[in-house]
Amino acid sequence: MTLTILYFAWVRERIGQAEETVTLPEHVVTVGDLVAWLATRGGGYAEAMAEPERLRAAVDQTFVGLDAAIGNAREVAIFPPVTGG
Amino acid sequence: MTLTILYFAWVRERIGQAEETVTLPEHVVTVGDLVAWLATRGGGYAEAMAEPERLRAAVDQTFVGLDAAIGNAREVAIFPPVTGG
Amino acid sequence: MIRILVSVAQIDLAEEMARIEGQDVGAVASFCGLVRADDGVDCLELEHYPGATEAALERIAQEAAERWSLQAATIVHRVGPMRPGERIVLVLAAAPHRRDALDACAYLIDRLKTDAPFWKRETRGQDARWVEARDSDTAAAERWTS
Amino acid sequence: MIRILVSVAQIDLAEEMARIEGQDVGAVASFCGLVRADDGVDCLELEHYPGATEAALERIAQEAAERWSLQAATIVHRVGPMRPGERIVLVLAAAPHRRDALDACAYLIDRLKTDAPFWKRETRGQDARWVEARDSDTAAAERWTS
Repeated sequence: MTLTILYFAWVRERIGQAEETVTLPEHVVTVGDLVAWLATRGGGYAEAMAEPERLRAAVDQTFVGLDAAIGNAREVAIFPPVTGG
Repeated sequence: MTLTILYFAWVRERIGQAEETVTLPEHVVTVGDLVAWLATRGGGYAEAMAEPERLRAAVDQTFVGLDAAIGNAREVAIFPPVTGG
Repeated sequence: MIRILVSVAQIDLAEEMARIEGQDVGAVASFCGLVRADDGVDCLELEHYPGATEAALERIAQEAAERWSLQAATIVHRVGPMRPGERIVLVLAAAPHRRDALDACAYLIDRLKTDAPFWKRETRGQDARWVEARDSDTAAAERWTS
Repeated sequence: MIRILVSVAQIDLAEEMARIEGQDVGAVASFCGLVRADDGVDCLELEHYPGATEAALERIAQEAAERWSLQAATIVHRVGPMRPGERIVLVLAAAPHRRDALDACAYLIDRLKTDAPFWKRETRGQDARWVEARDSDTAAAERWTS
Protein backbone atom coordinates (compact mmCIF):
# COMPACT_ATOMS: atom_id res chain seq x y z
CA MET A 1 0.00 0.00 0.00
CA THR A 2 1.29 3.47 -0.87
CA LEU A 3 0.92 6.45 1.40
CA THR A 4 1.70 10.13 1.03
CA ILE A 5 3.52 11.52 4.07
CA LEU A 6 3.66 15.27 4.72
CA TYR A 7 6.17 16.89 7.07
CA PHE A 8 5.88 20.36 8.59
CA ALA A 9 8.06 22.83 10.47
CA TRP A 10 11.22 21.38 12.02
CA VAL A 11 10.17 17.84 11.07
CA ARG A 12 10.22 18.96 7.44
CA GLU A 13 13.52 20.76 7.88
CA ARG A 14 15.27 17.81 9.51
CA ILE A 15 14.03 15.37 6.90
CA GLY A 16 14.83 17.76 4.11
CA GLN A 17 11.58 17.39 2.21
CA ALA A 18 7.95 18.37 2.65
CA GLU A 19 6.29 15.36 1.11
CA GLU A 20 7.00 11.86 -0.10
CA THR A 21 5.13 8.77 -1.16
CA VAL A 22 6.13 5.50 0.45
CA THR A 23 5.12 1.86 0.31
CA LEU A 24 4.36 0.78 3.85
CA PRO A 25 5.76 -2.49 5.20
CA GLU A 26 3.07 -4.73 6.62
CA HIS A 27 4.11 -4.26 10.24
CA VAL A 28 3.35 -0.51 10.09
CA VAL A 29 -0.21 -0.33 11.43
CA THR A 30 -0.39 2.84 13.55
CA VAL A 31 1.05 6.33 13.14
CA GLY A 32 3.46 5.43 15.95
CA ASP A 33 4.65 2.43 13.91
CA LEU A 34 5.20 4.78 10.98
CA VAL A 35 7.26 7.15 13.11
CA ALA A 36 9.38 4.25 14.38
CA TRP A 37 9.85 2.89 10.88
CA LEU A 38 10.87 6.29 9.49
CA ALA A 39 13.39 6.63 12.34
CA THR A 40 15.15 3.48 11.13
CA ARG A 41 16.06 5.30 7.93
CA GLY A 42 18.71 7.18 9.94
CA GLY A 43 20.13 10.65 9.18
CA GLY A 44 17.56 13.43 9.16
CA TYR A 45 14.76 10.90 9.62
CA ALA A 46 16.28 9.56 12.84
CA GLU A 47 16.78 13.11 14.03
CA ALA A 48 13.23 14.20 13.19
CA MET A 49 11.62 11.12 14.75
CA ALA A 50 13.94 10.87 17.78
CA GLU A 51 11.34 12.08 20.30
CA PRO A 52 7.91 10.76 19.33
CA GLU A 53 6.34 12.58 22.32
CA ARG A 54 7.20 15.86 20.58
CA LEU A 55 5.35 14.83 17.43
CA ARG A 56 1.74 15.28 16.42
CA ALA A 57 -0.05 13.76 13.45
CA ALA A 58 -3.04 13.87 11.17
CA VAL A 59 -4.51 11.01 9.16
CA ASP A 60 -6.30 12.19 6.04
CA GLN A 61 -6.26 15.68 7.58
CA THR A 62 -7.87 14.61 10.84
CA PHE A 63 -5.75 15.16 13.96
CA VAL A 64 -5.04 11.92 15.77
CA GLY A 65 -2.85 10.48 18.50
CA LEU A 66 0.20 8.41 17.55
CA ASP A 67 -1.70 5.27 18.50
CA ALA A 68 -4.22 5.85 15.70
CA ALA A 69 -4.42 3.27 12.94
CA ILE A 70 -3.40 4.36 9.44
CA GLY A 71 -5.94 2.01 7.86
CA ASN A 72 -6.62 2.89 4.24
CA ALA A 73 -5.59 6.50 4.62
CA ARG A 74 -4.05 8.24 1.62
CA GLU A 75 -2.23 10.92 3.58
CA VAL A 76 -0.48 11.09 6.93
CA ALA A 77 1.07 14.31 8.21
CA ILE A 78 3.73 14.45 10.95
CA PHE A 79 4.57 17.73 12.65
CA PRO A 80 5.42 19.44 15.95
CA PRO A 81 2.73 20.84 18.27
CA VAL A 82 1.06 23.78 16.52
CA THR A 83 1.95 27.39 17.28
CA GLY A 84 -0.39 29.57 15.26
CA GLY A 85 -2.38 32.62 16.23
CA MET B 1 -26.58 78.42 49.62
CA THR B 2 -26.94 78.17 45.84
CA LEU B 3 -26.60 74.96 43.92
CA THR B 4 -26.58 74.10 40.23
CA ILE B 5 -28.81 71.13 39.42
CA LEU B 6 -28.41 69.20 36.16
CA TYR B 7 -31.09 66.91 34.75
CA PHE B 8 -30.56 64.22 32.13
CA ALA B 9 -32.67 61.98 29.89
CA TRP B 10 -36.34 61.63 30.90
CA VAL B 11 -35.75 63.58 34.10
CA ARG B 12 -34.67 66.53 31.95
CA GLU B 13 -37.60 66.05 29.59
CA ARG B 14 -40.22 65.93 32.34
CA ILE B 15 -38.81 68.97 34.09
CA GLY B 16 -38.45 70.84 30.82
CA GLN B 17 -34.94 72.13 31.39
CA ALA B 18 -31.43 70.73 31.56
CA GLU B 19 -30.01 72.94 34.28
CA GLU B 20 -31.02 75.44 36.92
CA THR B 21 -29.53 77.21 39.89
CA VAL B 22 -31.49 77.07 43.14
CA THR B 23 -31.14 78.34 46.68
CA LEU B 24 -31.53 75.34 48.96
CA PRO B 25 -33.78 75.51 52.00
CA GLU B 26 -31.99 74.56 55.20
CA HIS B 27 -33.79 71.25 55.64
CA VAL B 28 -32.36 69.90 52.37
CA VAL B 29 -29.28 67.99 53.52
CA THR B 30 -29.06 64.87 51.32
CA VAL B 31 -29.69 64.24 47.63
CA GLY B 32 -32.86 62.41 48.69
CA ASP B 33 -34.01 65.56 50.52
CA LEU B 34 -33.37 67.51 47.31
CA VAL B 35 -35.44 65.06 45.27
CA ALA B 36 -38.31 65.30 47.78
CA TRP B 37 -38.13 69.10 47.83
CA LEU B 38 -38.12 69.31 44.00
CA ALA B 39 -41.17 67.02 43.93
CA THR B 40 -43.11 69.57 45.98
CA ARG B 41 -42.85 72.00 43.10
CA GLY B 42 -45.53 69.96 41.34
CA GLY B 43 -46.05 69.65 37.55
CA GLY B 44 -43.09 68.23 35.65
CA TYR B 45 -41.01 68.20 38.83
CA ALA B 46 -43.51 66.02 40.66
CA GLU B 47 -43.65 63.73 37.65
CA ALA B 48 -39.85 63.49 37.31
CA MET B 49 -39.30 62.88 41.04
CA ALA B 50 -42.30 60.59 41.59
CA GLU B 51 -40.25 57.40 41.95
CA PRO B 52 -36.94 58.15 43.72
CA GLU B 53 -35.90 54.51 43.40
CA ARG B 54 -35.70 55.05 39.63
CA LEU B 55 -33.31 58.00 40.08
CA ARG B 56 -29.54 58.13 40.28
CA ALA B 57 -27.38 61.11 41.21
CA ALA B 58 -23.93 62.63 41.16
CA VAL B 59 -22.57 65.25 43.55
CA ASP B 60 -19.86 67.37 41.95
CA GLN B 61 -19.65 64.70 39.23
CA THR B 62 -19.12 61.82 41.64
CA PHE B 63 -21.81 59.14 41.55
CA VAL B 64 -23.55 58.77 44.90
CA GLY B 65 -26.58 57.17 46.51
CA LEU B 66 -29.62 59.31 47.31
CA ASP B 67 -28.62 59.24 50.98
CA ALA B 68 -25.42 61.16 50.23
CA ALA B 69 -25.01 64.60 51.78
CA ILE B 70 -24.90 67.59 49.45
CA GLY B 71 -22.50 69.44 51.75
CA ASN B 72 -20.81 72.34 50.02
CA ALA B 73 -21.23 70.85 46.54
CA ARG B 74 -21.59 73.23 43.63
CA GLU B 75 -23.34 70.80 41.30
CA VAL B 76 -25.81 67.96 41.73
CA ALA B 77 -27.02 65.90 38.77
CA ILE B 78 -30.21 63.82 38.82
CA PHE B 79 -30.84 61.20 36.14
CA PRO B 80 -32.17 57.72 35.36
CA PRO B 81 -29.93 54.61 35.49
CA VAL B 82 -27.37 54.87 32.70
CA THR B 83 -27.76 53.03 29.39
CA GLY B 84 -24.61 53.68 27.37
CA GLY B 85 -22.42 51.34 25.38
CA MET C 1 -1.51 54.84 26.59
CA ILE C 2 -5.06 55.59 27.69
CA ARG C 3 -7.21 57.32 25.12
CA ILE C 4 -10.74 58.55 25.85
CA LEU C 5 -12.90 60.20 23.21
CA VAL C 6 -16.55 61.26 23.45
CA SER C 7 -17.68 62.81 20.21
CA VAL C 8 -20.58 63.30 17.82
CA ALA C 9 -18.33 62.15 14.97
CA GLN C 10 -18.54 58.67 13.49
CA ILE C 11 -16.14 56.24 15.11
CA ASP C 12 -13.11 55.50 12.95
CA LEU C 13 -12.08 51.96 13.88
CA ALA C 14 -9.12 51.83 11.52
CA GLU C 15 -7.69 55.03 12.91
CA GLU C 16 -8.08 53.91 16.52
CA MET C 17 -6.52 50.55 15.71
CA ALA C 18 -3.61 52.22 13.91
CA ARG C 19 -2.92 54.42 16.97
CA ILE C 20 -2.64 51.32 19.13
CA GLU C 21 -0.78 49.12 16.69
CA GLY C 22 1.83 51.86 16.33
CA GLN C 23 2.82 51.17 19.94
CA ASP C 24 4.52 47.76 19.34
CA VAL C 25 1.72 45.71 20.85
CA GLY C 26 1.33 41.93 20.69
CA ALA C 27 -2.43 41.47 21.02
CA VAL C 28 -5.38 43.79 20.56
CA ALA C 29 -8.90 42.89 21.64
CA SER C 30 -11.75 45.13 20.64
CA PHE C 31 -15.44 45.48 21.20
CA CYS C 32 -17.73 47.52 19.00
CA GLY C 33 -21.42 48.17 19.72
CA LEU C 34 -23.65 49.20 16.82
CA VAL C 35 -27.14 50.56 16.35
CA ARG C 36 -29.19 47.50 15.48
CA ALA C 37 -30.99 47.86 12.20
CA ASP C 38 -33.27 44.92 12.74
CA ASP C 39 -35.55 45.99 15.57
CA GLY C 40 -37.34 48.88 13.92
CA VAL C 41 -35.26 51.72 15.32
CA ASP C 42 -34.97 54.65 12.91
CA CYS C 43 -32.74 56.76 15.10
CA LEU C 44 -30.81 56.29 18.32
CA GLU C 45 -29.84 59.37 20.30
CA LEU C 46 -27.15 59.31 22.97
CA GLU C 47 -27.21 61.90 25.71
CA HIS C 48 -24.33 62.24 28.16
CA TYR C 49 -23.03 64.26 31.09
CA PRO C 50 -20.15 66.29 29.68
CA GLY C 51 -17.09 66.25 31.88
CA ALA C 52 -18.40 63.53 34.17
CA THR C 53 -18.53 61.14 31.21
CA GLU C 54 -14.90 61.59 30.24
CA ALA C 55 -13.85 61.33 33.89
CA ALA C 56 -15.81 58.09 34.31
CA LEU C 57 -14.29 56.54 31.17
CA GLU C 58 -10.81 57.60 32.22
CA ARG C 59 -11.35 55.96 35.61
CA ILE C 60 -12.58 52.72 34.02
CA ALA C 61 -9.55 52.60 31.72
CA GLN C 62 -7.19 53.34 34.63
CA GLU C 63 -8.71 50.52 36.63
CA ALA C 64 -8.23 48.14 33.71
CA ALA C 65 -4.60 49.24 33.41
CA GLU C 66 -4.05 48.52 37.11
CA ARG C 67 -5.67 45.13 36.85
CA TRP C 68 -4.04 43.80 33.69
CA SER C 69 -0.70 44.22 32.01
CA LEU C 70 -1.82 46.58 29.23
CA GLN C 71 0.06 48.44 26.56
CA ALA C 72 -2.93 50.57 25.58
CA ALA C 73 -6.60 51.11 26.37
CA THR C 74 -8.96 53.13 24.20
CA ILE C 75 -12.60 54.03 24.80
CA VAL C 76 -14.43 55.94 22.09
CA HIS C 77 -18.11 56.67 22.62
CA ARG C 78 -20.32 58.49 20.19
CA VAL C 79 -23.03 60.91 21.36
CA GLY C 80 -25.90 62.67 19.60
CA PRO C 81 -28.18 61.14 16.97
CA MET C 82 -27.10 58.09 15.03
CA ARG C 83 -28.63 55.69 12.56
CA PRO C 84 -28.91 51.91 12.28
CA GLY C 85 -25.62 50.26 11.39
CA GLU C 86 -23.53 53.06 12.87
CA ARG C 87 -21.06 52.46 15.70
CA ILE C 88 -22.07 53.60 19.19
CA VAL C 89 -19.00 52.58 21.12
CA LEU C 90 -15.56 51.11 20.53
CA VAL C 91 -13.21 49.80 23.19
CA LEU C 92 -9.73 48.49 22.50
CA ALA C 93 -7.27 46.83 24.87
CA ALA C 94 -3.73 45.98 23.86
CA ALA C 95 -1.29 43.80 25.77
CA PRO C 96 1.76 41.61 25.21
CA HIS C 97 -0.44 38.52 25.73
CA ARG C 98 -3.93 37.75 24.53
CA ARG C 99 -5.60 36.85 27.83
CA ASP C 100 -4.89 40.29 29.28
CA ALA C 101 -6.17 42.00 26.14
CA LEU C 102 -9.34 39.88 25.98
CA ASP C 103 -10.20 40.21 29.67
CA ALA C 104 -9.47 43.93 29.79
CA CYS C 105 -11.63 44.51 26.72
CA ALA C 106 -14.58 42.71 28.31
CA TYR C 107 -14.03 44.65 31.53
CA LEU C 108 -13.99 48.00 29.75
CA ILE C 109 -17.31 47.45 28.02
CA ASP C 110 -18.99 45.81 31.03
CA ARG C 111 -18.01 48.65 33.33
CA LEU C 112 -18.87 51.32 30.76
CA LYS C 113 -22.42 49.95 30.58
CA THR C 114 -23.09 50.64 34.26
CA ASP C 115 -20.59 53.32 35.31
CA ALA C 116 -20.58 55.96 32.59
CA PRO C 117 -23.32 58.59 32.31
CA PHE C 118 -24.85 57.95 28.92
CA TRP C 119 -28.55 57.60 28.12
CA LYS C 120 -30.06 56.12 24.99
CA ARG C 121 -33.28 57.27 23.37
CA GLU C 122 -34.73 55.19 20.55
CA THR C 123 -37.07 56.53 17.92
CA ARG C 124 -39.35 54.19 15.98
CA GLY C 125 -41.55 56.15 13.62
CA GLN C 126 -43.46 58.64 15.81
CA ASP C 127 -42.60 56.81 19.00
CA ALA C 128 -39.58 57.86 21.06
CA ARG C 129 -38.63 56.14 24.28
CA TRP C 130 -35.71 56.13 26.71
CA VAL C 131 -34.01 52.76 26.90
CA GLU C 132 -34.39 51.08 30.30
CA ALA C 133 -31.29 49.94 32.16
CA ARG C 134 -30.93 46.17 32.25
CA ASP C 135 -30.24 44.03 35.30
CA SER C 136 -27.98 41.86 33.16
CA ASP C 137 -25.65 44.83 32.69
CA THR C 138 -25.36 45.31 36.43
CA ALA C 139 -24.66 41.61 36.85
CA ALA C 140 -22.01 41.72 34.11
CA ALA C 141 -20.23 44.64 35.78
CA GLU C 142 -20.42 43.03 39.20
CA ARG C 143 -18.69 39.84 38.12
CA TRP C 144 -15.47 41.89 37.96
CA THR C 145 -15.69 42.87 41.62
CA SER C 146 -15.41 39.35 42.99
CA MET D 1 -21.93 33.99 8.09
CA ILE D 2 -18.70 32.07 8.62
CA ARG D 3 -15.69 33.42 6.80
CA ILE D 4 -12.31 31.69 6.79
CA LEU D 5 -9.30 33.13 5.01
CA VAL D 6 -5.71 31.88 5.05
CA SER D 7 -3.52 34.07 2.90
CA VAL D 8 -0.07 35.55 2.45
CA ALA D 9 -1.68 38.98 2.04
CA GLN D 10 -1.71 41.56 4.84
CA ILE D 11 -4.85 41.38 6.96
CA ASP D 12 -7.30 44.15 6.19
CA LEU D 13 -9.13 44.78 9.45
CA ALA D 14 -11.37 47.52 8.09
CA GLU D 15 -12.53 45.33 5.22
CA GLU D 16 -13.26 42.36 7.48
CA MET D 17 -15.14 44.59 9.91
CA ALA D 18 -17.15 46.16 7.07
CA ARG D 19 -18.21 42.71 5.81
CA ILE D 20 -19.57 41.87 9.27
CA GLU D 21 -21.11 45.24 10.04
CA GLY D 22 -23.01 45.04 6.75
CA GLN D 23 -25.00 42.15 8.27
CA ASP D 24 -27.05 44.23 10.76
CA VAL D 25 -25.15 43.11 13.81
CA GLY D 26 -25.40 44.55 17.31
CA ALA D 27 -22.02 43.74 18.80
CA VAL D 28 -18.68 42.80 17.29
CA ALA D 29 -15.76 41.51 19.35
CA SER D 30 -12.40 41.09 17.71
CA PHE D 31 -8.96 39.82 18.50
CA CYS D 32 -5.86 40.68 16.54
CA GLY D 33 -2.44 39.14 17.11
CA LEU D 34 0.60 41.01 15.84
CA VAL D 35 4.28 40.32 15.33
CA ARG D 36 5.91 41.87 18.40
CA ALA D 37 8.52 44.40 17.49
CA ASP D 38 10.03 44.56 20.93
CA ASP D 39 11.66 41.17 21.40
CA GLY D 40 14.27 41.35 18.69
CA VAL D 41 12.44 39.40 16.00
CA ASP D 42 13.31 40.60 12.50
CA CYS D 43 11.02 38.23 10.67
CA LEU D 44 8.27 35.80 11.61
CA GLU D 45 7.38 33.05 9.18
CA LEU D 46 4.13 31.12 9.37
CA GLU D 47 3.94 27.66 7.86
CA HIS D 48 0.63 25.82 7.58
CA TYR D 49 -1.00 22.65 6.32
CA PRO D 50 -3.01 23.73 3.29
CA GLY D 51 -6.50 22.28 3.22
CA ALA D 52 -6.32 20.94 6.77
CA THR D 53 -5.85 24.46 8.08
CA GLU D 54 -8.95 25.84 6.45
CA ALA D 55 -10.95 22.79 7.56
CA ALA D 56 -9.76 23.21 11.15
CA LEU D 57 -10.67 26.90 11.20
CA GLU D 58 -14.07 26.18 9.67
CA ARG D 59 -14.70 23.58 12.37
CA ILE D 60 -13.69 25.96 15.15
CA ALA D 61 -16.00 28.65 13.78
CA GLN D 62 -18.85 26.15 13.42
CA GLU D 63 -18.43 25.05 17.01
CA ALA D 64 -18.54 28.68 18.16
CA ALA D 65 -21.72 29.21 16.12
CA GLU D 66 -23.31 26.18 17.80
CA ARG D 67 -22.30 27.34 21.24
CA TRP D 68 -23.29 31.02 21.05
CA SER D 69 -25.96 33.00 19.26
CA LEU D 70 -23.76 34.49 16.54
CA GLN D 71 -24.55 36.59 13.51
CA ALA D 72 -21.07 36.19 12.03
CA ALA D 73 -17.69 34.62 12.72
CA THR D 74 -14.54 35.46 10.79
CA ILE D 75 -11.07 33.94 11.08
CA VAL D 76 -8.30 35.40 8.95
CA HIS D 77 -4.80 34.01 9.38
CA ARG D 78 -1.78 35.16 7.53
CA VAL D 79 0.94 32.75 6.36
CA GLY D 80 4.41 33.23 4.93
CA PRO D 81 6.97 35.76 6.08
CA MET D 82 5.91 38.84 8.01
CA ARG D 83 7.58 41.68 9.84
CA PRO D 84 7.25 43.26 13.29
CA GLY D 85 4.05 45.25 13.68
CA GLU D 86 2.17 43.25 11.05
CA ARG D 87 -1.00 41.31 11.85
CA ILE D 88 -0.72 37.53 12.13
CA VAL D 89 -4.32 36.68 12.90
CA LEU D 90 -7.69 38.37 13.17
CA VAL D 91 -10.84 36.83 14.62
CA LEU D 92 -14.20 38.54 14.70
CA ALA D 93 -17.44 37.41 16.33
CA ALA D 94 -20.70 39.28 15.89
CA ALA D 95 -23.90 38.76 17.85
CA PRO D 96 -27.02 40.61 18.91
CA HIS D 97 -25.62 40.87 22.47
CA ARG D 98 -22.13 41.60 23.68
CA ARG D 99 -21.56 38.61 25.96
CA ASP D 100 -21.98 36.17 23.07
CA ALA D 101 -19.65 38.20 20.86
CA LEU D 102 -16.98 38.54 23.58
CA ASP D 103 -17.05 34.90 24.65
CA ALA D 104 -17.11 33.57 21.09
CA CYS D 105 -14.17 35.79 20.15
CA ALA D 106 -12.10 34.46 23.06
CA TYR D 107 -13.10 30.91 22.14
CA LEU D 108 -12.09 31.33 18.50
CA ILE D 109 -8.58 32.52 19.31
CA ASP D 110 -8.05 30.06 22.19
CA ARG D 111 -9.07 27.11 20.04
CA LEU D 112 -7.12 28.35 17.02
CA LYS D 113 -3.95 28.36 19.12
CA THR D 114 -4.14 24.63 19.80
CA ASP D 115 -6.31 23.15 17.04
CA ALA D 116 -5.17 24.70 13.77
CA PRO D 117 -2.03 23.50 11.96
CA PHE D 118 0.19 26.58 11.89
CA TRP D 119 3.84 26.75 12.89
CA LYS D 120 5.82 29.89 13.65
CA ARG D 121 9.49 30.38 12.94
CA GLU D 122 11.22 33.46 14.31
CA THR D 123 14.38 34.96 12.87
CA ARG D 124 16.61 37.17 14.98
CA GLY D 125 19.66 38.23 13.02
CA GLN D 126 21.35 34.99 11.90
CA ASP D 127 19.40 32.87 14.35
CA ALA D 128 16.18 31.16 13.26
CA ARG D 129 14.13 29.00 15.58
CA TRP D 130 10.75 27.29 15.60
CA VAL D 131 8.49 28.65 18.32
CA GLU D 132 7.68 26.08 21.02
CA ALA D 133 4.05 25.34 21.85
CA ARG D 134 3.04 26.69 25.26
CA ASP D 135 1.23 24.78 27.98
CA SER D 136 -0.76 27.93 28.75
CA ASP D 137 -2.33 27.71 25.29
CA THR D 138 -3.47 24.16 25.93
CA ALA D 139 -4.89 25.23 29.28
CA ALA D 140 -6.70 28.17 27.66
CA ALA D 141 -8.29 25.91 25.05
CA GLU D 142 -9.26 23.32 27.66
CA ARG D 143 -11.20 25.78 29.79
CA TRP D 144 -13.86 25.78 27.05
CA THR D 145 -14.40 22.03 27.34
CA SER D 146 -15.59 22.11 30.95
